[in-house]
Amino acid sequence: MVSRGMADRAAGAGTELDHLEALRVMIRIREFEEMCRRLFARGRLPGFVHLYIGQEAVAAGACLALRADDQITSNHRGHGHVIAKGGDPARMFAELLGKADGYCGGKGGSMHIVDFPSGMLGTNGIVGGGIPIATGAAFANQHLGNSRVALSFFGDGATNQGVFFESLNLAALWKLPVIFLAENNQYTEWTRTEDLTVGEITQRAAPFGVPARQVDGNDVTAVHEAVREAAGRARSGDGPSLIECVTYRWHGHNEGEEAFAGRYRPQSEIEEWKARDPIAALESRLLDDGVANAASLDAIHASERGLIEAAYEWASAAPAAPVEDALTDVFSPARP
Amino acid sequence: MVSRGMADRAAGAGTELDHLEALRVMIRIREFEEMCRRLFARGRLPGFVHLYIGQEAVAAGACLALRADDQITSNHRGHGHVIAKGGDPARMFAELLGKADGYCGGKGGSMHIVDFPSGMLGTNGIVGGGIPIATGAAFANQHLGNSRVALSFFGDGATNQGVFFESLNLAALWKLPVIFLAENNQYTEWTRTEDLTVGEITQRAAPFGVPARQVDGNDVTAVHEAVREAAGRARSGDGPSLIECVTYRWHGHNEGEEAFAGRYRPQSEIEEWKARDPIAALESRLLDDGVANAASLDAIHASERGLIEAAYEWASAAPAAPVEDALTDVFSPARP
Amino acid sequence: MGDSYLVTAMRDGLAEAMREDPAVVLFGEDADRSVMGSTRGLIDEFGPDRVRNIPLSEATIVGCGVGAAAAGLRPVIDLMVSSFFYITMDQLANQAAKLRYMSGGQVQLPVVYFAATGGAGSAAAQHSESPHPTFIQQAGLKVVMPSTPSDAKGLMLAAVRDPNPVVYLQEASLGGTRGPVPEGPFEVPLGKATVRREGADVTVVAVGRTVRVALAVAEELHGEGVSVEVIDPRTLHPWDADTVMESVARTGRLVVLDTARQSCGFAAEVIATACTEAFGSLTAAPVRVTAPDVPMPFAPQLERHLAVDEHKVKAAVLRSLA
Amino acid sequence: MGDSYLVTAMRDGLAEAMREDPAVVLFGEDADRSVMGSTRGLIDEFGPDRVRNIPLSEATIVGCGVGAAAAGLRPVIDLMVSSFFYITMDQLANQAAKLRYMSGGQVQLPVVYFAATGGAGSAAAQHSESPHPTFIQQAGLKVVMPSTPSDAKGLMLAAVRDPNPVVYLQEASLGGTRGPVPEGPFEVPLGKATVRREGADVTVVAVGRTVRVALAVAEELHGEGVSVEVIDPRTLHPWDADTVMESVARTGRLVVLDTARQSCGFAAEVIATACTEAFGSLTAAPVRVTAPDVPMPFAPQLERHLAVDEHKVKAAVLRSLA
Ligand SMILES: Cc1ncc(C[n+]2csc(CCOP(=O)(O)OP(=O)(O)O)c2C)c(N)n1
Ligand SMILES: Cc1ncc(C[n+]2csc(CCOP(=O)(O)OP(=O)(O)O)c2C)c(N)n1
Ligand SMILES: [Mg+2]
Ligand SMILES: [Mg+2]
Repeated sequence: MVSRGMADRAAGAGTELDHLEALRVMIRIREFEEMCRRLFARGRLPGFVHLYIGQEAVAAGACLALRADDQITSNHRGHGHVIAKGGDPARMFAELLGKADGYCGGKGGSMHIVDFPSGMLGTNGIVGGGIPIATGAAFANQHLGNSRVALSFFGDGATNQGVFFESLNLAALWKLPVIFLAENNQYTEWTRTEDLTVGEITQRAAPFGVPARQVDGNDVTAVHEAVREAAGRARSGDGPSLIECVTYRWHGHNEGEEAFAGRYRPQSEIEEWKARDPIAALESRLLDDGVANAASLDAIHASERGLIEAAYEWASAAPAAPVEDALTDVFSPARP
Repeated sequence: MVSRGMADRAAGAGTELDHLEALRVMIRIREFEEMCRRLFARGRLPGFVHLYIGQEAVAAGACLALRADDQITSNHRGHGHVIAKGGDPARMFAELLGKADGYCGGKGGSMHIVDFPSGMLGTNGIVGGGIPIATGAAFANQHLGNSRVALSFFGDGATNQGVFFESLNLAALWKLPVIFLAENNQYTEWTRTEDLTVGEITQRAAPFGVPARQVDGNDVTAVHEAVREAAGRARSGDGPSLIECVTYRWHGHNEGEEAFAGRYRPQSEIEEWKARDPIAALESRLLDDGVANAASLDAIHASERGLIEAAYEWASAAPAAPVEDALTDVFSPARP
Repeated sequence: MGDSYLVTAMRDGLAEAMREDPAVVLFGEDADRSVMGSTRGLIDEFGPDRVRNIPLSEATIVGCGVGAAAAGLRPVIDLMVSSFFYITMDQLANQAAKLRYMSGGQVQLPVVYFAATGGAGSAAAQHSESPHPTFIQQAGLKVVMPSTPSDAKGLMLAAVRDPNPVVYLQEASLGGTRGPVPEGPFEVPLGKATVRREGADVTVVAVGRTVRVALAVAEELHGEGVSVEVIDPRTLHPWDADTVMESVARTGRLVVLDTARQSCGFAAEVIATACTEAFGSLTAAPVRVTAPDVPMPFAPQLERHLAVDEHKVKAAVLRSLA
Repeated sequence: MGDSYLVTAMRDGLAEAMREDPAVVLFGEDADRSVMGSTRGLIDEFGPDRVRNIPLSEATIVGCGVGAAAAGLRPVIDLMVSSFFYITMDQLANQAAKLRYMSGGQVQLPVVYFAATGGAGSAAAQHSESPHPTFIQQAGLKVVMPSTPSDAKGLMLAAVRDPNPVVYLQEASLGGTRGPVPEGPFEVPLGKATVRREGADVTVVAVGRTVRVALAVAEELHGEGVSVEVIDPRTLHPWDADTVMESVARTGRLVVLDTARQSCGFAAEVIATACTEAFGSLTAAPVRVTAPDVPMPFAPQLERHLAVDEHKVKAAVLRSLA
């Protein structure tokens, strides 16, 4: 493997956000997704591809507030979560290309990336599907007394699935160390969230007495702060939290939708949100604060671009998953 | 049939409660359930039997606030709902005894009584199962512009099922003419509700902006008032309501549980609630108000007891459902 | 008779149904713009009152279909991808499939649930189910799976007109298939198989996209002197056993192709029926070609490896003839 | 070796599992007092931290089992009645059954889901499902159904020790069956059938409560000079086809009894396997006796009418011998 995961650096969880580290993660996600975009356009990526561009501050802010051994579950728009939790872009590309060295040996693909060692229990093709799984992981953490926290990433659309409410009740009842993180990108596929989802998402935690906060999902510091607080609460036995991160996806719901979807979002809205690019915002803050200069920022961009390109090259040259592998891994033969 | 349903009298929906009528309905339910209790104890009732004794004011108050053509869905503890909506006790007994003239020809039993003409779309063996069905009926009512209202009866336990929240969201989104009526009898089977269910049930409507009220479920006037208000709101296009009726079941979760359940409720609690008998409470009010006297109350009791006894006699003498019937009614052959 | 894509023909069948009965209403996620194409444009003709975008609350929506059907509408519900049926399984199996029976026939439930089904284009394990055996097991659901554009239209109209819950499964990989489709309303009757190709030596029963595989193999084997009969049941429950048994009585040989996993799949049902009811007709062991008992993998080469393809089907037919 | 009720033996198997591994935790509605009896008393030995009463949120609970297993526990989840599995079907079929495969084998999921199953005592359509074929179809779930108290204990321990999701179905009507059960921990291996009675003329494969029916008929036919072999697969997926095929190779005749509805049921699978893999061994048409394709009715006489009983089984065995 040419690139390494970032699991180690997350040892700093619970402390102040390292903004340069956050920037690096966000740029890495952006570069990964841009590569996916190009690959999809050239017909190189099979299956569904849901890009995370525009939402990078959420994954980065949240995962940098977690420990390396904390767990996350994610959804169909999960590349950013995998990377932010410490996933290796090379093995991710390998997975998306159906290679043997992909995270799941080519069996999972974009919607089912699992990186067990980094605590990434799975992106998920079923909207809302990961929420109970994170809740169960949190139960295990509590029961084992290992002080780990589980965090579930899901979209605004998932907040209409019954399991979201059921999990809130259960987590509140048992004070489970779980963080429910809703990324409200204001659309559920091609429909505006308010046309499907009544009221404020944060309000949905109120019946269960679960603390809820809405934050600017394009402000990595705000996300980090909210998750850090929630993780602290979880670790000290005070139970679950709900965090709503308001953000926007720049791309379509999935790549290639343009041919069918029509214009379901005003161009002006897209432009407005592009002007609030979370990466550019963080960079200008770092420049203002004197933490970075143009050259150092360029260096980060260049190094992340290089890393992603090398990751892709490696994955692209890797051997395809052998077809017989399609029949393995249904059951584990081992005794636990 | 020896007894008639009460569908016609519901023509008075939307007006003041006829307290004598309410008393009659409550006593009818009580007598029906007492007969079931005796029959079960004598081994005459097959299957599961969940008695409604103690909760009569809820069914009576709610259904007397509805029109004959309004629909209800119910749950496993549904005898009272069927009777209050106008069901015929004779055909109910026939169903519980597996007779051909039972409501469902012996195919349904206690947990699946349907009385389509009186708007009773089904008791239900799946906790929470009837909630989306009522929501869908409400959609039909709205779409057809027939000014009907659908009401779903369910227990406190059902408020932990995902479909409850999903239905609240959908009904609020589309302003459906539906009433969600939670009967909080403080137990989910053998476990206290507060050990499973976080917070107040009425709070669960808040995220969706659905008006919610908690009322004394043993006060038939209070229940009637709340449902009348909710039905009015539904009919005038203002959407759904949630009503929580706090009440208590005198009997076990199901008949025959004593052998297994152990003492999961303090005897003092049971006594306390028996002292708040909704029938006795209504009677003493009627006496106080001079609306009834001892003789007129006795007459109601006697007539309802007679009606239930005759209903049972009729059902008991009726022919058993022929065994070949087990194979019919899977599909409708007709074109709608 | 114009040419049409299968998914468009299905949409046209739905449009005919909505035209002829105002009680037909359509629910679906993005039903207005239609991710899969099967409802595209309907909102323009029928308006937002009858074409409803729904929240991601599929279990509740399926239950709403039951309640709305009981209360006088004929709802049609787009669940998009058949894998998503699982989330609705209680409302589908315990309520929709059973309510009429439990009521002793009091209630009629004209409701259609449809979705794209089957593996197609590396959609991976959670978007590639072929769950029709699970629906067949429920007894109270009719289950249809068209393999041609014309059947897609005619079965849709028949499904909406039917007074019972119908699960309509549209093979995702066939959505873009083109073929002739009659204009105007017409029905393909539920419960009736069709013989796609007549033959004398072996009966091949094929569902969904395997019909094309069967036809290709039949054509190839024709050149090798083997005469293959291809039957497309179209309705998988209740299915047309008569047509199949009549064919097996002539050919003595049976090969069944199914997109579902093998264990307790539809191929098992067809073979068990033939062997219990027409054992004497069989002159050779029946053969099944199905998906193996594994979830669907993502990578194209893995997905392809599991598919019912011409190679496997030809081998199966030859085995039945050996 | 003491005598025990089946449901008590099952509970004892669970107790053994909890004793040997503190990672085993139990979730269930009223798990403390236990409506069905299968967890009764466990809270006294293992305490409320390991024996958890759960809210009526079955879908979430099944998903919690996945997450907790992935994170190091070995959860055992009591779903009480197998009809209630439908409400959890997405978490069961799309998550539990597929996560290991989708992860390329990274994740191990030792989790057991159990419930009482089958028609018993007029519980009616929504409490009487025999949904094992639906679980078998999922490929990633092991499915067991004991028919004796001893197997109930040994299969439970094997299920909890297994590193995969196991659906453990306890026939409701057999809960009160008594029989000898060895003391202490012991396993009945998953995937292994047992020959309950040896015979030479016909092989009867019987699951769950139909095993007793088969044995009664075998005894009766013994008096009539017919030698019936009775096989109890015990594990329905992956099932022990070898033992069945070996028997059929000797007897040439196969009768399969299943509590599930006929279409796409387990009987279909056994017969399809026998006919495709061992056609040459069969000297007569195989026969299946199953529930018909209808929901379970309430009335005792209707329920009885649909049951796999001695009368039907004897007729089936005689038919296979005709
Ligand atoms: C249960 C289920 N229903 C429907 C879908 C199809 N689907 C995939 S993503 C999506 C929208 C999800 O919206 P949201 O949760 O807001 O996430 P976003 O795509 O906006 O990131 C839908 C409907 C699905 N995958 N699973
Ligand atoms: C989905 C489902 N889970 C579990 C059960 C078993 N069960 C039947 S009634 C019941 C408790 C219901 O409690 P509540 O809703 O408060 O109604 P109550 O019995 O108190 O009237 C349970 C767990 C069921 N029937 N359906
Ligand atoms: Mg969104
Ligand atoms: Mg209750």
